[in-house]
Amino acid sequence: MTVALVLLTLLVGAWLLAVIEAWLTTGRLRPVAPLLAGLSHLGRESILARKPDRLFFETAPVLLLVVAVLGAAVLPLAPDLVIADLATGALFLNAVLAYVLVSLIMAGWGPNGAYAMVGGWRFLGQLIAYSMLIVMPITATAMRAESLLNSAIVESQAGLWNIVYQPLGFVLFFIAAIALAFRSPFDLPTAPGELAGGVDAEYTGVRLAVLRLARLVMVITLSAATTVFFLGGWQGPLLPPWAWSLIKTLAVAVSMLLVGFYLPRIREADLLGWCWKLGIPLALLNILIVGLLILVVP
Amino acid sequence: MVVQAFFVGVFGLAAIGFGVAVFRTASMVRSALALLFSQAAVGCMFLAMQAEFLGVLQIMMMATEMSIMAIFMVMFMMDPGGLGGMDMSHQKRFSIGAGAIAAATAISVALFSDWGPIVAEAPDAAMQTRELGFEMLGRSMLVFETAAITILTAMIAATAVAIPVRQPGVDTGKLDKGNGDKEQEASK
Amino acid sequence: MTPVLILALLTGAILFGVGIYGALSQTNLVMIMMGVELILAGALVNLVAFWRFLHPEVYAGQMFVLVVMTVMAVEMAVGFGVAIARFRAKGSVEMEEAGDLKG
Amino acid sequence: MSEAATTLAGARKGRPSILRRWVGQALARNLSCLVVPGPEVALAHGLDLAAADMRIAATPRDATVLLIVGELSQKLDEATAVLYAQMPRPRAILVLGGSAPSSLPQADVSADLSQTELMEAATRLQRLLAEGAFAASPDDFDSSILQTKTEYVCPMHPEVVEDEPGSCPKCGMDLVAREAGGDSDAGEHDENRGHEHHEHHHDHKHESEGHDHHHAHHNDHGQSHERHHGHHQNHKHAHDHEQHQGDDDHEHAHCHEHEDHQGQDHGHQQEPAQEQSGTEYICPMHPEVVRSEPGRCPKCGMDLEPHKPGEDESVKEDVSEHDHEHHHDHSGHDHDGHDHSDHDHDHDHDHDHDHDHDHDSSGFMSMVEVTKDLPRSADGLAMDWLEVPFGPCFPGLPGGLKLTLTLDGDGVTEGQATSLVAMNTSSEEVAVETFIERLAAAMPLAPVSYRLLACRAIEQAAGLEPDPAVERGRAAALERERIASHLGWLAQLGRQLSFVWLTRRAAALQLETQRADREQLVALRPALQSLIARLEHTPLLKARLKGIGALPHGSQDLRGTVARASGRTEDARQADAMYRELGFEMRAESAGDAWARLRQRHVEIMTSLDLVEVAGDPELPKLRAIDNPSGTGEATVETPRGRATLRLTQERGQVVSVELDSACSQHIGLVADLVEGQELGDALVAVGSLDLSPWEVTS
Repeated sequence: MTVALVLLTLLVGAWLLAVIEAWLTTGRLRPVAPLLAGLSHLGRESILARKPDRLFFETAPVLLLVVAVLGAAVLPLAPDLVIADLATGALFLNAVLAYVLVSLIMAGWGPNGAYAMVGGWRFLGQLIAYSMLIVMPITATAMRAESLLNSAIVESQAGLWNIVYQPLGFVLFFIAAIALAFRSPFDLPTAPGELAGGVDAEYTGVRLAVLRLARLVMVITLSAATTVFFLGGWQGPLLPPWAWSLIKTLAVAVSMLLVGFYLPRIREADLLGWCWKLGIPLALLNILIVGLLILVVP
Repeated sequence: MVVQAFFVGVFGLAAIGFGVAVFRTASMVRSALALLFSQAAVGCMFLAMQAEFLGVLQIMMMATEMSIMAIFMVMFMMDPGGLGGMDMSHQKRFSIGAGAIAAATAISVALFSDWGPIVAEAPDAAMQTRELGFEMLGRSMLVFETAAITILTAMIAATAVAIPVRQPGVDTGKLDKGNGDKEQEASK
Repeated sequence: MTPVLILALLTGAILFGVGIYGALSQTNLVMIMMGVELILAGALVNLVAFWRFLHPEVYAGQMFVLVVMTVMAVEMAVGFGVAIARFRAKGSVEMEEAGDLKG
Repeated sequence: MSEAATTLAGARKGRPSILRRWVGQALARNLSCLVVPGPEVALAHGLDLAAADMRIAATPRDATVLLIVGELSQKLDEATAVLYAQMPRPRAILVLGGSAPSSLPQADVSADLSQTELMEAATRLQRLLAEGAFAASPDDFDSSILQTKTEYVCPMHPEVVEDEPGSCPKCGMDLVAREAGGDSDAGEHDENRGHEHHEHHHDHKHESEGHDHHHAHHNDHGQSHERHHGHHQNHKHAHDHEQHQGDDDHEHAHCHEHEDHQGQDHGHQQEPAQEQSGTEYICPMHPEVVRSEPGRCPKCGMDLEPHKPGEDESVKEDVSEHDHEHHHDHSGHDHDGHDHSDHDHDHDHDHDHDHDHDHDSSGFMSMVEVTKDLPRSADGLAMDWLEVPFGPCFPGLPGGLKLTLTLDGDGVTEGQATSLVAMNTSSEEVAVETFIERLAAAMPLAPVSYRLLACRAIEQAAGLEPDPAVERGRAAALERERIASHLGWLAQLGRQLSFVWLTRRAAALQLETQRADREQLVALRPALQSLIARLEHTPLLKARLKGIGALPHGSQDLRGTVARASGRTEDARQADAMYRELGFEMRAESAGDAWARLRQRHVEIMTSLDLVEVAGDPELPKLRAIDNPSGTGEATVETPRGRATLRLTQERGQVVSVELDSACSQHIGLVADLVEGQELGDALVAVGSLDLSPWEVTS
């Protein structure tokens, strides 16, 4: 039951996101468009590239989808609406998200094309940039909750949401989450204008449909994670807990889309430079501040 | 207990299988990813043995580590795609012998030692994480700090070795960073 | 309970053996490092099994695992540093061609 | 005309069923177009694809509709055929204006170049897709462009190219098969091209991309997957077969040859002793230890390795002759024709080859050897370089421009640009009116400027004095086109940088500007101002463009925006009396990078708007009545991309000779300098910032 509800949430979220994305790019609001797009992908040929590493080529989209769903599995949408509230939930999320990289390397290597290959390896560089900015803000939230249980992290924000308690962490995590989901302005691995789709470039038909779905679900999962870690999760007045989770998650997801809509793609060198020279010191500062706050304010 | 034995066995087999695959595939990326899955299976064994924190940590660390391994494989191998079908090994017989002897010794020790009484129940995961934290920042503080300093030193040393002489600004060794900090942070 | 411990120890032993084989038989530095990683993985399995089935109340066991993981990371970092330096200097990380590294 | 047809030429095989009907409907309502030559050309023609419910696809893989805008040049026509072949079925062809390209199947729908026609055509196309996306027996797409010619080359001597397999007349090596189709420059880069097993060592050379040599081919949107199917056939996938049966058929012969060859090559590798004179055993560490029997090295105790005489001369001694070093390790028999007498190894020993030994020397490759000749990257590591084509229909570059970059990972080591739609000025005699129309049609990105240029040149040849009243309207039209063109460039920049907002906003403004009269243009001023203000304050954009694409010192003959952005006072309008009258004043940036070019274009948009406001309603240049239809005339116009000069001679109303000097012909030569040593993203931004129009390149 819980599993079904979480999966349904992910799918509905992905659908809404696709509608909004199409609205932003084409200026038309068409609720059925994502469904039609999915259906038309099913009807199109699935072409295999010449001499692919077929194992990787086939596995990559599925792995990405699995990763996104597994990440969502440890995030509580309501006090009892969580597939597995692991004692190491916050760490588990990190662990799962690390496999996005694995999936992209497979997708880059598998189809045997230069654009895809460059895209896949680019993401490795991107990971070097963003990964610390995912881990460190989460660490700071876990410090406040004195637990790695995601539900405990939500409950620790009962008085004050983490977005207020540690705004620096929120900003860093939000940016890193966009980079992790490789959406514009961090869409270096796909980069339509530079690599003609990069890791996506050789996928068609059903495989492309899975890949696109996985990318949307990934955004939802990361938005849900942002909600859990920084926006007080299910907490809120009047509405039932799950509704608050859903509203906050979608709001974060849409704001991620909007950031990409209004910004050009970042330079890879700038991304690495800024993350290491600015982002990581700030993240450490955030941890320090939170530590002091915990000690000073009882 | 049967369930535990089952999962330990399955993941153990997976770890061994992928481990063997590392040296049996000609494609270097496959080789690196096989190692990744082998290590991830080891992580799953930890989970099956109720060491949740360690298991998740292992699964997390290895993803990045082995992906970096993959890019280095591609860089440094003559035939990363494995199309040439060339043999990249030497002293095969000797190695097989050494491996077999090492494994046999370890196995016989495992089988013929008296391991003493077995503890049936492990502490629950939340408790473990908490206790590990106290251990790490209490009694084992020195060990923990030493590990942290070691990793920092290694990062700096590796970067220093890797960057070209008199050619600042180009840092290929940068790829090595990342693993250490993550561990320190995650283990807090 | 003993069977599970033995199972884990056997897995560790075989991983160790495979790692030894890999580290000795491969000619490429990166592949050798892979072998070493497997050896360490075998050690990790044993450590966790000992902690779990013999002394779950002593957390130094888990601490030990963390230290070994650190060693793995350090090994990677240093190994790749050396590999890059060698590749820059010689154009090769093949051990067959590393006669000058002999002591 | 396929209006009567109910199935698509590019239908997918499959019996119509209810599910397939749904899929067809879904496809029809979700049109994604690959625009040839490019979306910016469609925009310049005033086509609003979004209004027609069409999405622009970045790659052929993602497209259902091949949308061809205008006439295509011969080269682009061929490239388009390959793009079409890369599109997954069901696929449709929509041709707007112009005839269907000769190398493609007949267009499913064709229409004229206008928005209303496009809308109507889209509706027809949707109906067609909904009904005919699947057919029981679809036509096969076959074209001579996609055929692969196999030629045989010597791995050592690239100049040896034969039609038949055999051995090299120079060195006696077996020739290896290679695809020759369509590649004019294949000879230079045979390593990257289509011969997967051509020899062992070539695989090794491809460290970073080594699992395939077809990258270049494969990603060229000048390549086909149909061609690839030839290989598929040998390796895998029945399901592709059913769909491309016909394509596979014509590949048969070629494939078998290819296969045969591979087998042969492997033969060498696996049975090196075949024609071998003998084997010696050497210590890998101590080359001076050479024994005739397997055993251990007396110095270090290592196992001795079998080794065929004549193999390792390049390893230790022969540095100068590294031409062949890769071969020595493989198959001694390649060396039948070689003269090894100058090497100090004794080749005449006749030893037994010990197959039992677990290290067969045919498997051992010296990595030092392999990497020795590899180029060094900027960071000093020897890496493989890969030549990758970008274009001619690449989403981040102007359509028709083909950029060939040599990639070193994510960095560009060198590159060059060529235009596939370059204008051919060697004209036969045409009537002056026709000439004007032709010239304007040949420059889809700046038709008004070239129409004006032609009119002026012809009028000058006829000895007509400029008429201020006419010139005013013409100047306004020219400036309007400049605004539209710069907006088009902004939209293109947005596409390149995934800056969706910019793409949408700039494209919408461009469409509004194109046909606007003075009043409408003045009304657009606030919108343009806010676009510009916003862009100059967009985070990341400055960081993205600043310092990118800076021209080397002493770059000659810069023109237009590119020149003015680097502080040069180069503007043909300064010399124009009309513009002085309108109060034209040139302003220039000085930094000379992509950011300066962006700002310069902003400034020019506003300057042009001011000019139009003073000049009055734009009027499309029309040839004034000329009474003396003979003579030579020369005219210069500051087109949106820079000064263009046209010199022509006419006789009795016929244009007999033409000479065009355009800005883009000069700028395209800058590309090589701009991309060298840059990161891929930066290199593409730098090329984009030049605002090249491949049509305006004269060949």
